[in-house]
Amino acid sequence: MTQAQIITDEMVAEHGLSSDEYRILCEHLGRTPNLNELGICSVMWSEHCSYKSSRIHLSKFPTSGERVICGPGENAGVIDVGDGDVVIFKMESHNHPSFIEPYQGAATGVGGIMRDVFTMGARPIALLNALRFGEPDHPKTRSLVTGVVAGIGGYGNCVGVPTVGGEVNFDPGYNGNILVNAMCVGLTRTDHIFYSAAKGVGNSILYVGARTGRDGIHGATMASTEFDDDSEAKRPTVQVGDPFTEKRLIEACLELMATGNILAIQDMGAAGLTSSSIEMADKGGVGIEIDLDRVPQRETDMTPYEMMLSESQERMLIVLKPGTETQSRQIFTKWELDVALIGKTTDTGRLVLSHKGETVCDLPIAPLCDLAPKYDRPWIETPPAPVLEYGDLPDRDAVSVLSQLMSCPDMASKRWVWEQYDRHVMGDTLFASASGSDAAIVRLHDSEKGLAMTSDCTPRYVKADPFTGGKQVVAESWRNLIASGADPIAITDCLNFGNPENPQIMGQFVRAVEGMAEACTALEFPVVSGNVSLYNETNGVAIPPTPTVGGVGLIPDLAQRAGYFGACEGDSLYLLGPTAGWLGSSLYAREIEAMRDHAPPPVDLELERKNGHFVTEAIRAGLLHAVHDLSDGGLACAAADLAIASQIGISLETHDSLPNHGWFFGEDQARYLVCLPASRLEKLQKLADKADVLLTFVGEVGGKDITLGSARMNVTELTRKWEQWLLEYMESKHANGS
Amino acid sequence: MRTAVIVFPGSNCDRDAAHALTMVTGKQPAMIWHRATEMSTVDLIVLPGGFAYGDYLRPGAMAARSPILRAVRDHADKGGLVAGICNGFQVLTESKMLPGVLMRNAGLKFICKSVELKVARADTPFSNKYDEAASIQIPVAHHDGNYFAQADELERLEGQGQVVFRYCDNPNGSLNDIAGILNEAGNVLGMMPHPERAMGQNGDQGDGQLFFKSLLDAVG
Amino acid sequence: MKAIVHIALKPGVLDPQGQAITGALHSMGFDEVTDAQQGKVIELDLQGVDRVAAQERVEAMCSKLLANTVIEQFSVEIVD
Amino acid sequence: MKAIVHIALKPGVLDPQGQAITGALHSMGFDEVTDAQQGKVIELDLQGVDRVAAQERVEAMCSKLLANTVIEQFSVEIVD
Ligand SMILES: Nc1ncnc2c1ncn2[C@@H]1O[C@H](COP(=O)(O)OP(=O)(O)O)[C@@H](O)[C@H]1O
Ligand SMILES: [Mg+2]
Repeated sequence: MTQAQIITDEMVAEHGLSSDEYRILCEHLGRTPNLNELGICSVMWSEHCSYKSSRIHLSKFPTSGERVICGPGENAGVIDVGDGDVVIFKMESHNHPSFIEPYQGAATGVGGIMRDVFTMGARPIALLNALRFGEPDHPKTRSLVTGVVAGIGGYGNCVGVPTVGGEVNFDPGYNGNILVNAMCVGLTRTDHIFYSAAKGVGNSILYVGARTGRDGIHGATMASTEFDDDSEAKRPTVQVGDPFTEKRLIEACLELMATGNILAIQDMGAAGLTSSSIEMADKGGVGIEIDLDRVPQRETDMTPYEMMLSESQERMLIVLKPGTETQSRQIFTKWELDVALIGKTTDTGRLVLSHKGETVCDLPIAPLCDLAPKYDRPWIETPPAPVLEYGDLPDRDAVSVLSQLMSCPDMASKRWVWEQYDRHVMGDTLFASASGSDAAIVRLHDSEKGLAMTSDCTPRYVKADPFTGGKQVVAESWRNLIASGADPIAITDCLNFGNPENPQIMGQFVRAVEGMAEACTALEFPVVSGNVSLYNETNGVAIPPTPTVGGVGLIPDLAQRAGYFGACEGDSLYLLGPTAGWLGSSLYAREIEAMRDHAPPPVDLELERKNGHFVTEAIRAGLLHAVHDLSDGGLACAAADLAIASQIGISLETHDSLPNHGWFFGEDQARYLVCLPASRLEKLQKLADKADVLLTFVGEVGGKDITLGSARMNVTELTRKWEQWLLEYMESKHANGS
Repeated sequence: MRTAVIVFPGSNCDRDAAHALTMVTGKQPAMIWHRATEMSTVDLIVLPGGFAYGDYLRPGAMAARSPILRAVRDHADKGGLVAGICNGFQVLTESKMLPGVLMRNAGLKFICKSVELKVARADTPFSNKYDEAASIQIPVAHHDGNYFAQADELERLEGQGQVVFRYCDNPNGSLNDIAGILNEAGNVLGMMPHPERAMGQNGDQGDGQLFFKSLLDAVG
Repeated sequence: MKAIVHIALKPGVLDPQGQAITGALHSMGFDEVTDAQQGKVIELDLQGVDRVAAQERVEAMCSKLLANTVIEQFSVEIVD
Repeated sequence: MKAIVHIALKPGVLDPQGQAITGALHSMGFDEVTDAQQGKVIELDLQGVDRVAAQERVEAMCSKLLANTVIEQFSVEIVD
């Protein structure tokens, strides 16, 4: 072993370990670590890798189901979509890096999540991204949007995976910490799933992909601490993505997978070589020996510490079947990628690293994983939010409210964003961002089956009431899949919160997870993968709690896909589900009355189920021209979406007992707007009676205007306003010098 | 019709092109790796879309220096058909098999959308199934599709009727709204829009099918 | 007056373009090239400022817009 | 040995990047900028060639790969 460096208290603190954690570590080791070992242990025990604050709560999620092949614990979740096909997907955050360097931060986020998916044997077939920025007037917002969107497009477009969906929101709560959550969905066959557990003793470990540089050293610890005004100093740790290498890495890995040479494979994500080697060894119950001199290096004089902690992108680690080394190497050489045999599996259960003839690290693997700290952090319940009585709100002209809501930052068209994403490469995209559907739809290649995908979160609900908000996030995801004609199967998630050491924040986390878990159970919509991003806080100000959900569903026959672009002259509009006129924490309350943090709409999961199943039945019976779930902005905004997507007029009637704001803009849950020709009404009503759901006639399709009661507005004009906001905002000159 | 698709490291519409060719010809194209120095005789070579070499340096620049390009050139010199789509168009201008260059889009951003094209020539092997002056809907997806040629070159191009497709609403700043051009001999075409993404399978009008059917017809 | 701004990646930052260029040159037989880095030059035409002010103003332009100081470094040269 | 290659658009070729830079600088209040052009610099590390050969070889690299002579012009400088 290298001579023992003296590890000082400062060094321990710099590595983000508490003195208790350090003491426990030394006990497990039976000695003090050297600096390399301290670095390795500290990243393994960082929040990012160990999930120390969240693990005990994540176990509340239901994670199994009829179609679940692999739940959380692997690089991504795996579900069965029939006929021997499986879908592998996950969502991940790249919040901190994207705030520091938006282009590269977002780009490497996309790259990282794709590796999690193709590591398991799937060819990535779709990308989504959920973006949350500060308020439009904040001096940094415009350049952050520009950089993040360019980075997502720059990476995904080059690799050639369509970016088919996502969300973009603006809120002052993200002024100091933006959120960039990327999701990747891949496809493979049941007998072509690869796992990360290293197997056997004496098997070769192959390093492939880009060379290792000094980038991102301590990225994992950085993602586990708050920002402060010194964050500028942490800047050089941001990594640069190379999508061209990623593209070759995908092709080369898939080619190697087809040979049957692979025993285990794992991407190098956060904490690079450290976490990939340790996790592979731990899962397989083996040890690992690495000769660091053989690691392909981009820079000279790299130390063991730097090599182990580097977060250089586009790298993978593979355990090979004995005797396949030469053939395996050739595949990577053909794709002009770096490749090296860097070590072997052993029976010692230890991670042993050598460098220039010396052993520079010799650690037992199990304690780094299984014995990592697990905290049941103190938390307090968010105080109940007051209920907003709609009687307290003034009456306003419904049409001008509608126009205001449809052109507000959260609702306005995101064309400026998604036109920069290649949505159609691979040739199987049916519905992407622009298509007027609640979920993106991609064909399972050469079949008549389709995958529906969506990403959702309504942070204003979660903030006001984490438990109800958590349920709502899952319910909305499920509803969006239903409204596209899919059978919802499972979700991935990305739990973005502030500092878990603050009991209020921890309370948001715990209750949101519990709400999500309850909804997942009730809707049979298990969690198969996910990610936690904590410490999204700047100078003590935390982001609104934002548990993003990525939902995936299957459309058994693409002829039965659904959307909200097909409304025809003379169609009738029906509202499915009861309306109480709930305005608390609604878009209306926030945008029109500047009122926040009232109790969000209650979520009745039994009603969700019943209404959703009815919609599926109606779609599959071929009864509907258009269907849309109700969410932000309620009935009127859903109708406006339909009118814009179909480019046709719609008139909605007023309600005889509810006031206009509650009726048109209330955000009661479990509701859908359905559109059909009069000739099919009888059939629909019969189905509704049988299913015991509430169907209410609300209006008609036709003409050129959108009409709410007696007020009206031209659909072309509304479309223009909806299209204009983001374009104008982004094109308006760099007024703030950013 | 025998066809081949060239695969560069970074090509990402190679499978899409192969799929479209298989749909129309009933036969799978040969997929040819860029390092190959020769290939068996085919009727049509497709240079697919994507980001060969990551579009680093200039789009198409490094791919144009790939070993296979010699075989592509030989094929073209003998009168064989070559279609470069998107990145393939960039490879063809970079290898000087077509005149001009494709510069960064005027708006400096990547653009992905369906655009309306005017068929300027319906008497070429690539467009004989379209009606003269027809308007067709084909998607574009590129960062560098802004066609530029020096004035004399452009004049020659127009004078000899080498422009096959023009944008109706120019998305990228291309001179004379140029979306696709032919070489002088009329057997090599480059175009930025992606006909293989408009095969009528995904709820689109299928206007790209006629592009491939034209080629099938031309080969006979 | 003219200002010439050179912008290059900071040392140690991954330069995929440079790597790809090296690879391409090798495959074309230019084996003498051991490494390549790609940077930018921006030439600015300036009016109504003196040399000293120009230097200062252009440096401000660099750190605010022209260079991405997270991964790039720049140098400014004033010529006339 | 090192070679520094400067690549710029030929005069008369429209430079959308340069225009965008000018526009952005103006909107930030840098009104003294009347025009901007963006070009590339490629630095090559060379081994086993002398100055004269280097100049010639790098010029060949430029015309064969590094510059697109339809719209770009280049200059080569050999240092140390
Ligand atoms: N919020 C969550 N919900 C469900 N599973 C989660 C969640 N967060 C993390 N996981 C699971 O924990 C494992 C480790 O996650 P992560 O460290 O993000 O993986 P990676 O190292 O591949 O990036 C994965 O299997 C992931 O799916
Ligand atoms: Mg992983």
